[in-house]
Amino acid sequence: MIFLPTQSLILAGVLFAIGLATVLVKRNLFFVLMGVELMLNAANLSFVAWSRTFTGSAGLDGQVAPLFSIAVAAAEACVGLAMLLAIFRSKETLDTDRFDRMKE
Amino acid sequence: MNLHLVLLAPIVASVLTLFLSRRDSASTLRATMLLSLVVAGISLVPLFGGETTTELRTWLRPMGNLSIRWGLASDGFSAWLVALTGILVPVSIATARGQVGERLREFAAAVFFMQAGLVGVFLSVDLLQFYGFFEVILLPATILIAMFGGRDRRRVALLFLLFSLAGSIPLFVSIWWMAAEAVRTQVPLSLDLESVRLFLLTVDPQVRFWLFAAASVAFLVKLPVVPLHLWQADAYSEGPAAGSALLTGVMAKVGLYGFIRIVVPLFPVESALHAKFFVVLGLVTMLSGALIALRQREVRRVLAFSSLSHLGLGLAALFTFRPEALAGVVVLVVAHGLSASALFFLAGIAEGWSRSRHIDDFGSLARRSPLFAVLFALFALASVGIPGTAGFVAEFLMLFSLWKVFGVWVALVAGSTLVFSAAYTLRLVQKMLYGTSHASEDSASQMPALEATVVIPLVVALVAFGFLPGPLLKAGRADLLTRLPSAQAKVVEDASHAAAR
Amino acid sequence: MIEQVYFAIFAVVALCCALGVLVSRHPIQGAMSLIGVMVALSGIYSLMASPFLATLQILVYAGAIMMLVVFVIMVLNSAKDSSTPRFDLHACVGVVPALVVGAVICRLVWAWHALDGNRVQEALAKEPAARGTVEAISKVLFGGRETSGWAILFLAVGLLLLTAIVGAVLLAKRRLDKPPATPAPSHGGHA
Amino acid sequence: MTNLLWLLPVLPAAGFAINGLLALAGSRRGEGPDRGIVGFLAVLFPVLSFLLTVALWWNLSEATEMVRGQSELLGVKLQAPAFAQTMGDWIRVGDLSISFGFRFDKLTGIMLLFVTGIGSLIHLYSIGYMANDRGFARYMAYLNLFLANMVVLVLGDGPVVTFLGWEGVGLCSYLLIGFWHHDESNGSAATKAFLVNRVGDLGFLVGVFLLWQIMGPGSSLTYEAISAWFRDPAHLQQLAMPGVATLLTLSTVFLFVGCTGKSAQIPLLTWLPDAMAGPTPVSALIHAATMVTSGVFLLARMADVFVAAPFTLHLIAWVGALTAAWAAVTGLFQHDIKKVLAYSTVSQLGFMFLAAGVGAFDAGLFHVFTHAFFKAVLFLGAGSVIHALSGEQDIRRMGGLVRKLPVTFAAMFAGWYAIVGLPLGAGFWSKDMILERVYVHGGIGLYAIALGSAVVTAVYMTRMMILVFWSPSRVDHEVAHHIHESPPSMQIPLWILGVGALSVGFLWADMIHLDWFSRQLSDVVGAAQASLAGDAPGHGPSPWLLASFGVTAAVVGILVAFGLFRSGYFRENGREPMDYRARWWMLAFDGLHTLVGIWPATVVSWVLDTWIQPLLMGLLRIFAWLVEVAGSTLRLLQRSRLRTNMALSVLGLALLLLFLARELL
Repeated sequence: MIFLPTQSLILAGVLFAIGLATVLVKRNLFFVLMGVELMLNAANLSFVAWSRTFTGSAGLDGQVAPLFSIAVAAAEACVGLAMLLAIFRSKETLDTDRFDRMKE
Repeated sequence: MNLHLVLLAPIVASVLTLFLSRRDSASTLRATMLLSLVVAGISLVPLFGGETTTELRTWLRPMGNLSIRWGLASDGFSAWLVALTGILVPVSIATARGQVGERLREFAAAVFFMQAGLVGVFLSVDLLQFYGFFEVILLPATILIAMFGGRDRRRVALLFLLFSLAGSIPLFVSIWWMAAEAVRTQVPLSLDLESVRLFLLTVDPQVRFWLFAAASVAFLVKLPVVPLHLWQADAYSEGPAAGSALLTGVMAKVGLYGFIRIVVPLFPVESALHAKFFVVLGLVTMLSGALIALRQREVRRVLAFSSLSHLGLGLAALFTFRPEALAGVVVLVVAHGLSASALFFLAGIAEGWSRSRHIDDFGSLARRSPLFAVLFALFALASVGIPGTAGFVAEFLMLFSLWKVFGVWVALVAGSTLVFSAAYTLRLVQKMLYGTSHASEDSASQMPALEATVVIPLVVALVAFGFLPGPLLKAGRADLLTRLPSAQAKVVEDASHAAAR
Repeated sequence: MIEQVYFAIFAVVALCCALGVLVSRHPIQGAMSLIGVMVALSGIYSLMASPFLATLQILVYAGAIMMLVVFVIMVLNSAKDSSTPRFDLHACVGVVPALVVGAVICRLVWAWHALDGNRVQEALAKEPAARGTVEAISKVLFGGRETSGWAILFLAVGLLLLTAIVGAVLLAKRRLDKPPATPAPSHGGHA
Repeated sequence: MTNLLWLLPVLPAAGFAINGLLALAGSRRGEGPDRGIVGFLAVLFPVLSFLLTVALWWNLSEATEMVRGQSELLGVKLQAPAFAQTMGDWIRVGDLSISFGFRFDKLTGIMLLFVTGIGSLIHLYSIGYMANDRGFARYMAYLNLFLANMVVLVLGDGPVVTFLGWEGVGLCSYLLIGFWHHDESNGSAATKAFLVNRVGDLGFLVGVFLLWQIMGPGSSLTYEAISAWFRDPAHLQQLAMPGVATLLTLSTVFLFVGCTGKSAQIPLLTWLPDAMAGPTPVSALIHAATMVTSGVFLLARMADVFVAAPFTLHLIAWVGALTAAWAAVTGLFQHDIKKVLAYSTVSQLGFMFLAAGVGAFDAGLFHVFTHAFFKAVLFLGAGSVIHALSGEQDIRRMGGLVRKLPVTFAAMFAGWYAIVGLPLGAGFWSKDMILERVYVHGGIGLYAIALGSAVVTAVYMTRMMILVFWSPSRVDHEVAHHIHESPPSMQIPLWILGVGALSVGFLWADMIHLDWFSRQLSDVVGAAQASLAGDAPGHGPSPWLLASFGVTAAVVGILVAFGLFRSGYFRENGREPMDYRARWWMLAFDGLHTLVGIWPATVVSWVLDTWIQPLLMGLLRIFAWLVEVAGSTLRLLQRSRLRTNMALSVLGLALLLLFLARELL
């Protein structure tokens, strides 16, 4: 019998892989950002899943960590979107394949 | 006096220089000269301190029993080199003013930075520390060439950088290997020279040979010797003359210093076994440098190959392991440091007058600027080794030791430098100072007072050491290998006997 | 047993929505799918005794962050991806590492499970893990135990958010002074 | 008094310093510094040096007389006294210990007397000769520097100190030959002189090393120690060992190579004729009277060493004889008045070496001494002629000057009289002394060559006198108007030296039992000569007979010269610069140098510079090209696509993960 944390961890792994694939495959910067969010979510899930494997209140740390992760994700989304806006303003596109110069 | 002050002074000077005004070049010159003179004064101090060391402190324990230390030490040889560097820097800055124009500030900062690196090299007692400073020198040296050089400066700077890096990476790898080996075998090892020496005694001879080869290559490139010299002439002639003077005057000496301080003490057996190879290498370098110099058409290329030739003789003499040879090499380092760099300084000034580097384009400088001619001729003669200048003492001692160990025919081959060096130097003198004038008479060619003032002490020093080489000889004789206990000296002695047989 | 069923439902929804993010063409579709993933994960959190986190997931993630994303997508409506193919040769290069990473993670998890899973499950049967209520989590965060490290981190995150806001304002405001300015390096960090 | 030795070189050196600074300071003005002051200082310091030498000589003679009296009283031979002064350590390291010291004994004294004496006169002469030159002060400074170095050479108490002066005089010679440096050929002549000298100097240095090896490590390198070592009977056995004997031969041969460089002997003699590019007083002082004789001085200084190496002595004798003959014959073909005198100098130097080679060091030195007078006067007279003719040096465009330049003629006549060896002139005594010794110790072959050379000497010297003074005038009309006798500052030295050329021979007129000169030297070289004379046959025919041969040779030479002139053989009207029939003969040694030295060096240099250097550079380029190719191949991976780059780095990360977790998987 496979218990819930293991299942969740495997789900987290798959989600992480899909998020990674999104980052690596998609050409639109929005999708890249969303891929990052997906990977963060997968990580949160694995935190929570691991927290379930500890007896007593020892596992609660694993539930605190996602709190911070979410907060940081919020900050990241905030700045990331602002940068995305700035990039779009200067380049008129969000296609990563067109970003072939580091400095322009 | 704390040696850290000696090391810190040029760094502080370098930083301070960057705060100087860019627009007011006169005040920049005054300030940098003042700074460099103060730094020079500080760097003379170790000469009078005898043998001084700071406490060895372990500052890093990266893993296991490995400890990396920090410590400065100065004995006669180091002190002379530090002093030489200190003396040449003001001259460099003074003569650079006509060559780098408004960027004197940046030039001076780079020169001070380089001085700091050189002082660090000469005072280090930890191998990794030494290596760090050794690499630090590359940065300002490359900047000097790439920023202030001639038309082809980028390529030459890259060439110089790549050659030097290619030379020093094996040294780094061998340091790394020693550290890794110490960690693997759980032998406590600190990387100061004495500990490394003891550690190397336990290393498998075959591996030790490769470590020896790697360390040698680093210094052979700096020196340089014949197949590895391709960067030299370009770097010396494309770089700013005032910078090239430092490259040949002090940086090239790091090569000899490295052999004396690192290679021979750490690998006495290998050094003795392969002494003949190095002697042949040195002599080949000496001869081919001299012969190539005979055909060069640019002033500073002649001077570059002349340096190659002189230092080649130094390398050959060093590998006789005679006390006379060590003393001779010390004198050579100082004498050549003074005379060769002064020639570069003067060549830079003359190039500024004629706006050309070609030796046929000067003509009759003796008539146009007698003071310049006298100074140039004096330094040329000093580099030829006329008795009464320090160069003679060096050549005498080196020839003597080569003769003593390898016999009269090798001494004759080595002595041919007497003739060849005179040949190319006099050719240079004749082409530059004598003959009919090609340039217009009225072109600016008065030796400026500041430049003359800073160069003259170098002549005085050369003549003084020619008659009273005692202090230099003492540096070569007594405490050159003090960081090696007496047993070490004995090993070298035995090895030299073995090599002689 | 009922847990397993719920889990299966949530997992399938999460996976489908995640794949939806991957294959969708318009960012708005992707954003919607992502919200789906988050909601499904929120369900899984509550299955795993973390009601506080589940709530937060809905409120902050699905509510606030994704709202922001959707808002920006709306602003830049022209940023449609439709002109480009869904997958091309270079996309394949991207899929491979993702597959490898996913496989490695799953394999590691499985290895752990094979090694330790049963023992942990038995231990949990005797003494179950604590429930992540608001009260319990607050105790961990701000409680008197040796957990005070979290409190400092909490403050730091506050600072981070502030910085991020300032940075975002700075980045967005550029247009007012210099129209085609390059993006300045961000002050805030990535998560 | 004895601790004033250091003043001897320092005085002229001070003159150099002051005049040099004056020259530099005045160089901005066209005229240069005041000639009066410069000239006064330039002469003052050598004269002071000369006076000091005289005083020292006086003291030394007194001391010697005292010691001699004592040794007669005690019946034992006491060491001859010498003044020595050690300034301190110079090079002291390892086995080497070389101190910086001076030593003043009879040999040094005689050398110094004429070096500073004739030197002072030539300084004085130069004031007039160089009066109109722009570089007057510079010239005087160089001349003073030369004198200082020459004094160091002579005064040094060991080979290494001597070497200091040895190279120093070479340097001054270089500077003065190239004095008029706007003409590039002068510069080339100077460079040639310096380089040829340096070849010799290398020999000198190696010879000293080998000598030191023979004497054993730790021995001090002073002449006193060297002489003592070689005189010590205890070392005779050691010297007889084959290895040591070879070493000694090698050492002395190398030392002799040093002498050939400085004294222009075969094969290193080509530079001296070229050195005539310098101002004429320089030729008189450096290239006739003093510097070029330092080789002979060195042989005498190390006489004890050389007599232990019979092979080297033979070599020296033959080299000297052949040089004397070759240069004398070459002198016949010269048209430049200074070149005639230059080859004459080489020839006379050959005589000196011949003397030294047969073990007659004192006779050789005596010839050095007399030669200094008569050759100096000849050169100064030639300078006076050149001065009068506004720079003309070609004897084909002279003639008939005997009336116009009576003083110069008188002086040069004295010099000519002395050099051809007519009775009672200085050369008569010294050359006959050499011929006699050669006959006794050297054998008939050397004697024949020497006698032949003496005949040829008389021929070319008489030829020169005829063409310059006695023949009808061929001077250009333009020039003829300006002919004038020299100023007093030039005439005084001519008078003094002319008288000297006729009279100094009486210092050692063996036949009339005047032997002051040989008595002075017996303390220094007497022992060496005595040891050598032991294995030579005793006395030959009477000296009167041999002297009559010498005089006959001179008379024959003079008559032949007049006869040839009558028959028009001298081609005094010819215009070709050099007699083409003699060209190969004259250029033989230049060709040898080219073949042995210059040509190989040039070829190797060419190969290195145009082939090896580019080859190495090419190898580097190939390597760089390989790196470039590899780099641009790899760069394809990095190109442009953000996601590909990211994918690759993540892949790397994944592989790292795989590697780290390999045990778990």
